[in-house]
Amino acid sequence: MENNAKFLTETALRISGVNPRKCMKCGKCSGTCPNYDAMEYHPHQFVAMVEKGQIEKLMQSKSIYLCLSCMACVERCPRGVEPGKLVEAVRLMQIRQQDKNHKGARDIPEFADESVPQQLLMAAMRKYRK
Amino acid sequence: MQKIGVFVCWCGSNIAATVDVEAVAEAVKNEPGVVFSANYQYMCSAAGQKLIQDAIHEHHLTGIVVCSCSPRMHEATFRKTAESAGLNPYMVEIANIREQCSWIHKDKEEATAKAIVLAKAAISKLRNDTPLQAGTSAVTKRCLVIGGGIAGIQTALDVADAGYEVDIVEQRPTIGGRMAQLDKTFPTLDCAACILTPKMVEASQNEKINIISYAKVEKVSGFVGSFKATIRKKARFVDETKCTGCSLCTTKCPSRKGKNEFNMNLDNRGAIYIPFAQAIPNVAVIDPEQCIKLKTGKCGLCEKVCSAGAINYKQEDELIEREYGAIVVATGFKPIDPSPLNEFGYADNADVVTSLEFERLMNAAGPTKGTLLRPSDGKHPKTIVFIQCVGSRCEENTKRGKPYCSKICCMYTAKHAMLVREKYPDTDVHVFYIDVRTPGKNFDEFYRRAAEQYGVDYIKGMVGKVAKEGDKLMVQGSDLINNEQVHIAADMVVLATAIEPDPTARSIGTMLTASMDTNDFFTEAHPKLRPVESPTAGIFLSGVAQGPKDIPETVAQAGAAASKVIGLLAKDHLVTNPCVAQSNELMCNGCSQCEKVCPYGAITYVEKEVRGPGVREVRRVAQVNPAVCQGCGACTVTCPSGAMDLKGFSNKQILAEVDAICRW
Amino acid sequence: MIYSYYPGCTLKDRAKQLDICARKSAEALGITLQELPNWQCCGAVYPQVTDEIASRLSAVRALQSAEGGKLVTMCSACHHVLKRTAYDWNADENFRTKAANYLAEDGGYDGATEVVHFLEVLRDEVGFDELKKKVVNPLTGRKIGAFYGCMVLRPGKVLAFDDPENPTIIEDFIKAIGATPVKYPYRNECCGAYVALEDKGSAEHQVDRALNSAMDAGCDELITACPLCMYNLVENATAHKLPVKYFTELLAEALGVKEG
Amino acid sequence: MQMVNETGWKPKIVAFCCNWCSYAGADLAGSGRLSYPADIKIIRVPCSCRVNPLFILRAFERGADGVILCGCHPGDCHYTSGNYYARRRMTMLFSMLDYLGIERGRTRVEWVSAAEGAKFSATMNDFAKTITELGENRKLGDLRCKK
Repeated sequence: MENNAKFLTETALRISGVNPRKCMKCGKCSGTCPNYDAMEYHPHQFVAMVEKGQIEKLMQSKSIYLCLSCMACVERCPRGVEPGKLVEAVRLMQIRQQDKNHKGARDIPEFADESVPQQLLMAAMRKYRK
Repeated sequence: MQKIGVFVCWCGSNIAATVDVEAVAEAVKNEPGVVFSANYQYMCSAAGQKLIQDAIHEHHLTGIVVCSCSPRMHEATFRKTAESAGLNPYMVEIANIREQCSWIHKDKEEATAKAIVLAKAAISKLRNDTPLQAGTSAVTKRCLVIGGGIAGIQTALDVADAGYEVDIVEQRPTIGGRMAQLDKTFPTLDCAACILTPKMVEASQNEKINIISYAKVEKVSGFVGSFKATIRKKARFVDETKCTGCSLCTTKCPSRKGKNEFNMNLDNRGAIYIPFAQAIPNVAVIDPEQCIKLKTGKCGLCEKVCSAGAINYKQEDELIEREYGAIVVATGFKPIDPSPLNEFGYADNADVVTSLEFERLMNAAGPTKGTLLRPSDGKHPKTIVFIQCVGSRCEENTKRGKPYCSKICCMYTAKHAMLVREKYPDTDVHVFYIDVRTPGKNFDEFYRRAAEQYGVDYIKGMVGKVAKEGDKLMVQGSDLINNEQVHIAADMVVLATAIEPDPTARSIGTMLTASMDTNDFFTEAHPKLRPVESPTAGIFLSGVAQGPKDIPETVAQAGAAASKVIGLLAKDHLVTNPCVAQSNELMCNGCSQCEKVCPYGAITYVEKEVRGPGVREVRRVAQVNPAVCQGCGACTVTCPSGAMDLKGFSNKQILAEVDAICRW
Repeated sequence: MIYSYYPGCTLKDRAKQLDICARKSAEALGITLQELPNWQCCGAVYPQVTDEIASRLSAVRALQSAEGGKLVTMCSACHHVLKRTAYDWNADENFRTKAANYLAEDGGYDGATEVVHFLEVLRDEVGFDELKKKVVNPLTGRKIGAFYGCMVLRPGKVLAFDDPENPTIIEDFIKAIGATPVKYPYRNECCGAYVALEDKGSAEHQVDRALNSAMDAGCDELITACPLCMYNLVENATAHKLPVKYFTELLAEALGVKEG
Repeated sequence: MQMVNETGWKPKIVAFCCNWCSYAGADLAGSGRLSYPADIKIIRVPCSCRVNPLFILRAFERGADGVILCGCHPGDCHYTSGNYYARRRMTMLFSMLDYLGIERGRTRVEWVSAAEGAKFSATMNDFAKTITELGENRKLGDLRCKK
């Protein structure tokens, strides 16, 4: 593994607290994911790809913004791998970089109407920018 | 004062090349107690042994030290040598100057010096040796088998075949166990009942076998060779000696609310019932929870229709006390309840069933008479999804399930899938699997046949959600090979649920002081070399009680357990290891610490009159049962008053060795 | 019974009914909800990584402000964030140390505050049997489905709210107010959450599936504890529509304290 | 091979080995000709749990420079649980010995199975090296016992 990939892998593992080696590759996370079809990389691939150091591909992918954070994969994983935490970690690693906000406050007004709850806006801000 | 002889072996050149054996013999000559020393080429040879025996006679030796190979090699040999010369066999000590000296050192001077120290340590220990007598205990020539499934039946048949009496204690009203509930067996697809019921009949007809059904072992005391068990035979309210098994009563019984356990609660039975047609004993039993007569005093229909006069509403539990030389644990298993894993929808949908329920739905004697109909509406399912590893292979210490592989599910799922496709070729069958594990004779061929010849759709992936939609079950899962999420509209979902030890196993293990693992499977004495014995002497393991197994493995283990039982019962007496713990009653303060650390339950406390210098009182003191004690010594260190000591490895002996080695 | 109360931002604005009905019902049940002074936004989402300290601080301040008593929440998201932060404080030494350093000037926090959802108060403190006795206007005959969503249930180990795969607390609540609960398989799945902002199609997919499941099982209406679920269920339903209410609205109705 | 420091001093080391695993491991080291220093002398005990802390104190009192206790691996004890007792007892004893000035390095518990001849030899070499580096033990020795 080249140095950068190694650094990224270590960061992802450290901040997520996930140990991908616990994975027995059953695919239940991807079997349970409600937003599977929208995602380019699926929960089980996050686990496998982080273990193999292919984090940059994940960081570039839209999939990190499509995880609903519903934690169904976290709850149902038979081995306690908690793939959702890994998705969150990779997403944060992406948006924490300089100028890598996925969306900013400027993008909000066009969306927000009077029915949109503050909770949603706040959540989106937390998920899309640092 | 002891008279000690020291015999230094050359072991050809194995010892003599690196250790100056003559120098060793010479150096120990003046050790206190030593009256004779010699060296010889091969001490273990007939001539060498004769040399020892002659010296014992000639010098009236009270003990011998042999400086030779490891005691694990020839201690037994030299003990026999000593014994035949009239010496107590436990007055023999070995100094290991081969494995621990000549073989690992190259410098002769250094090796010789070490050999001398080892010899002196052995001499010091021997000076503190006392003659030990191996005790004997009688063997009761009867075996108790707990559990009457295929494991218990096979063990009982094999033990009885050798001519010993066997009691099978079965908690259900009939023997047969889980195998009786199965439809077909893999990988040959022969019908389970066809191969099991003859064995059940054989067991019931064997004069040496006594089947105590609808009973449980309530108490066990004693030790290997002489256990005493109390067995509670529950009231079945039917006189076993009179009932002919005509089953008229079961058809007339007006109560129909009792769940039929034999059919995995998929249908109901009467309050008086015979679990299944081939039950052994073929005797009815009344479920007191359901019986109108027993609950309200009215009814009594069964009594009226019974021409044999076998019904007895006043029958009470019966306690049986019996002695046994050996006990076999064959308590078997049950499938786990998959309700907590409700992403599979078991708790909410009648058409999500466990594999054992599916067996009953496929069985000609089952609730649907062998026609596969789904429980909710009695329709033929056209699409069936099987999910493997439900509750198996989960992270340890979580609520998700068991950490182990249940071993049998891959094969029975292949069997189910194949049977469905054979009987109902228009039915689509999908199997979600993580791995297909088929190590067994003709197993992988069987699985491949299911996929290749029967067109069973094997999907590498796992199901994440089963949701009812209309009259379909929407199964959402991953297909890892295709890298896609699949959605299958199924009519039935079958869960290959993990198996776990029978719920009674833990209490039986405690009763027998037989160790268990964290999953409540019984632990074997050695995982490779003693796989059918419990570490507790006299307790043997048969079948799934020890770990997940299929039928052929269970039968093999049952036979192996039987051969161990026969080996034990064939003896009239057991020679006990004399190197056991012993409590000095004068020093014992009755604190019970030793009792708590003993892994064998060998220590009990008794009120006893203790007499000694200036002492004469009744006190509570520890007593070691030498037949049960295995001589580990845990108690000796735990004892705060130093009352407990281990014969053959006493405090004095070990301290003498320490002193000899550390001498300044 | 007096409890500290954390309403959260959305309840002051878009989800006013969730808050107002809760307060009225609580009063009718003899429960005093004391709103925390100067509370701040909980952060809306719980950061699932170990090195996000600052984003959990406002939650710790709320815990601190409750002074070791029981802190009642109403909104699922607030409950999720506060409950998990309270758990982290006691279970994760790294987080505790760092967060304590931030809070040093405002006085410490001893980890004693217990975060409870108002539904848990109804189940464990009031008791559904007692609640049933206080109902003056039972909602007899109404077939109501519970939409749990994710936030109150998962991860089950931390939230310890109910069985995450087979929850019954809202169904029991529905029974207590005299209506008929209807169980349906998608009641513990996701509504589409914040992704609705960027990918409306995805949220529609989740909502349609959930509503389809609920209608198939025979629900006439749904209740929820989460303003975000409410938004998605109402605004992003394309195939079917079902009336959705906050659970406190029905509670107030059953207790006869709802306006108009 | 023998451990000798600059002054020509050689350590005295006592190894307690359980009969079922470690003693058999030592035998295996022997039959594999895997050498370790002659300064180590083995005492056979049925189980590591037979080793009374007093035995170890006595060894130091009589001039030992290091004591090592070898037993079956956790979970493999011939007597089911003896090695767990030993482990707990030794943890207590070693911390007390440390308090009395006997360095931690002078005492050790190791799990060696009957199949681990190489491990036995490596362990003994390493332990002897540690003791040689630590030098002569002067604590707890009973001077009256000195020749």
